[in-house]
Amino acid sequence: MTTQEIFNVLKNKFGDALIEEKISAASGFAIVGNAMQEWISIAPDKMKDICFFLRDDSEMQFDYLSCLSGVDYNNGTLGIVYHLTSMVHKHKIVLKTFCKKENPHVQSVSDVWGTANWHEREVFDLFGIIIDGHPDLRRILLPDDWEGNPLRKDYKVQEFYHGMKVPY
Amino acid sequence: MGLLDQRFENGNVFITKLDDLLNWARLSSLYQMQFGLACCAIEMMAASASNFDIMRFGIIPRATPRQVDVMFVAGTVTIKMASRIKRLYDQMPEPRYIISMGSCSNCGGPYWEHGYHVLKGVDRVIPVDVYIPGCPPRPEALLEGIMKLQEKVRKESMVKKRA
Amino acid sequence: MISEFGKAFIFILIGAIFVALGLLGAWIFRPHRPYPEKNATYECGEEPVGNAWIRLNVRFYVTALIYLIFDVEVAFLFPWALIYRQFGLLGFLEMAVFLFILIVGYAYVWVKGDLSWDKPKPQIPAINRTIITAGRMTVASAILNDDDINEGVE
Amino acid sequence: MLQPPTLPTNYTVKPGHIKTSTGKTIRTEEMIINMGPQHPSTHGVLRLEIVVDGEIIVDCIPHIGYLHRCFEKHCEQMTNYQQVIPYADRMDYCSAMTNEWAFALAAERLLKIEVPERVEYIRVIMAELQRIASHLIAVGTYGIDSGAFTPFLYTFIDREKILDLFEITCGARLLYNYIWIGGLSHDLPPNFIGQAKEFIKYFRPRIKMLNDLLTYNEIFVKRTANVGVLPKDVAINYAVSGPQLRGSGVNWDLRRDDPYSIYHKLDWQPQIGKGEVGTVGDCWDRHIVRMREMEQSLHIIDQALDELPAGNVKAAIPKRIRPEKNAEIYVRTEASRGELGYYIISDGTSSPFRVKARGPAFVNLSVLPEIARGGLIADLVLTAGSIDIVLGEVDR
Repeated sequence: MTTQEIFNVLKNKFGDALIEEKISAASGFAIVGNAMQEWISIAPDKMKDICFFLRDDSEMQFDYLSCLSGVDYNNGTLGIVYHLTSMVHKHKIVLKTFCKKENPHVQSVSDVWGTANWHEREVFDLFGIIIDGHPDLRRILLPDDWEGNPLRKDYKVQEFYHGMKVPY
Repeated sequence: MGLLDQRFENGNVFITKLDDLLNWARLSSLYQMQFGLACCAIEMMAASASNFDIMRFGIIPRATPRQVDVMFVAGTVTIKMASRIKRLYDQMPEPRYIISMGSCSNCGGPYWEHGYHVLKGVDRVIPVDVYIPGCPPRPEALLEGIMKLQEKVRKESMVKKRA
Repeated sequence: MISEFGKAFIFILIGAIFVALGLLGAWIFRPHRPYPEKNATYECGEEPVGNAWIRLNVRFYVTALIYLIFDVEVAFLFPWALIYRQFGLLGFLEMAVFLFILIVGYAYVWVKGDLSWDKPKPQIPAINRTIITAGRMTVASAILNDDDINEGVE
Repeated sequence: MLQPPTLPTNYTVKPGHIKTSTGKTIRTEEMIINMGPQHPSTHGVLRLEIVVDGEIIVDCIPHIGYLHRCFEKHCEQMTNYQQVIPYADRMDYCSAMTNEWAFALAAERLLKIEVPERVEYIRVIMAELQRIASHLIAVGTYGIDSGAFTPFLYTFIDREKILDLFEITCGARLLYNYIWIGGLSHDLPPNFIGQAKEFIKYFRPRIKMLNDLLTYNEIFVKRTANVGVLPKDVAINYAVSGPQLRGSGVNWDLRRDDPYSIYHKLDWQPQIGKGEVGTVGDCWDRHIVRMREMEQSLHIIDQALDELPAGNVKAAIPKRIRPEKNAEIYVRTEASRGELGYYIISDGTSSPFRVKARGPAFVNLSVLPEIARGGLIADLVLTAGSIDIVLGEVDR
């Protein structure tokens, strides 16, 4: 199934409230993006139900969350990109959610796919996006008392950490 | 209590002969801590395999720091790891030596500029005896580093204050 | 003339001296500079977490006791085994009775299950496929049947 | 001096109980032990905080990040896409060639570059040689984990022969910077094909000997059968990939299911675990999948060497890399440990806007707590070893 068909199924299943929500991301909602990769934009607090549906519906069966990556769009919005694959039907899809940099909140999908647990912890660790409903939201890569989220564009390295000089 | 350790101001015949014996014993059986960090650890494993075989220098990997003389810091020392390396260094018994293998542990290596989480050189945390350049250094370079350390151990003495 | 025991004593003496020399030599030459970080307990480079002074499972203690009993039993067997020929049948029966009593003890312990170390019971993980109420979503029907995925497997 | 045990946040202690003969139950406490950053069997600086009741593992919490070298931050600071490749090398330092190829492939698809046929063939040869070398490290250290030291020496002798092949082509033993965006840095030296053929002839019987030495060894089988069983649907839910996924019986190999390069032209078969010794998806299955994959790789190299076309390897290397604005792509390849994917977003300049590296070892490791519960500590050592993690890729 191509992205367009999946989008139609999602639209009439979840109604417009879920997807129509205009988020001031780079390019509005629904199927946009260049020919290389089409993606569906989804509201950050509706992720879980949609993902449960995507995983358990018989035509779609997106049971393989291949990659979950955080992105800082450098214009005040943060985003999470989900690359999903179905092993049974062998089709792929890309989902995106956007949230403001002031209160970055996204709903967790770690109940849908087990792998999202660590990916979301990494997004929280390196981007500072708070994942609601995550069972164990801690920093995964950096030490727990590290200041700041390194992969944000406006990140300044701290001068000292436990008496060790960080920059060169 | 080390009865004779650092007790003498100036050497004499008996002490120098004793020094030679002790140093020879120490340098020909440097036990290595079984501990690798990153890519240099793979080269260290290749060095301890049969092609390069550092065991002929008497270097046997030991798991705990209590039975270890030399620690190969092989790989990138991140800041989260630095306190652990300091603790491992502290838990090693005296005459202990550190070989910093690879440019990551020498000075931060390729991660010196943008590596916010990389410690720029292990010598910021523990004193290093021998630096081995390379990324990763070839096993032959590791062998040469070991020989350089052995020369250093050969010249040690119970007489003068340990620097 | 040194008696048999004299020879054995000299043998023990040399052993003790040899060990003492080794330890003394090491004690004299090794540097000794303790400080708190060095004496901290080693836990793979981490801050030692938790303490080992806890109430362990009792089977470690029971197994140690059983080992002790049978070790002492073997200790009795050694001298007997060297010269049991002189005792003839009576000595043999005597030791058989001694062994039998201990075998009964061993059987008792075995039956009671004190020797059985606890076997690993690995818990095979499984995902909880949530069946979502039919009203909002189709019931989870994504059962991974084998032929879908493994087509083309010879 | 020892402070009270700091329990991990989401863990509730489940006290173990022993029923004595008189019917009284004695409550035993769990002990928290650190299989910490410096441990002979954690294949690098991984810390496993295990909660143990006697010898049975009640829970296992991995702590990673001890080798986090800020790969993604480096990609954004590099002035050119080509400069990212040496950093991609150092991510999974056991199989550097497949890392370079994954990033180069992603950048080529972003820039819509067509690579000459000869480069495709050489890349397949190099990646498959690297897969064998990486599996040899995995098998060798797995032998040490299960107590047998000699397989480590045998595998590293064979691996040195592969490293010689790499050395005569790109000058380096471990991290090559050989596959550039659009082509290769050097062409094959004249004696490469002969030496590679010689290696194939030498190595085929060695795999059989290694199998007899380790895989079908009675003790090894008893130690690994039915240990760390990963069922199929849990493996898919945790997005596990590579030999670990195929070991659980899922027939999924990106070289065939998400085809790239010339794998469709070559005849080979992905290997999956069938539970010959224990249940499907146990440690032994993951091990035997790696051993059989080495034979398949030899078969692939053999065909690729025969059909190697002529051509200039540097023909398609772009002078100036400037992808279009807001172009983004996610490309995934089958590295030695599993699905290695790069998600690149470009902002029109010559330095990438955002690169996300999806490392297989990071995802494969996240399933360890699930399959370690209930086993012994010795089984945990083998389960962690069979996942074959490389900490450079776990922590990126």
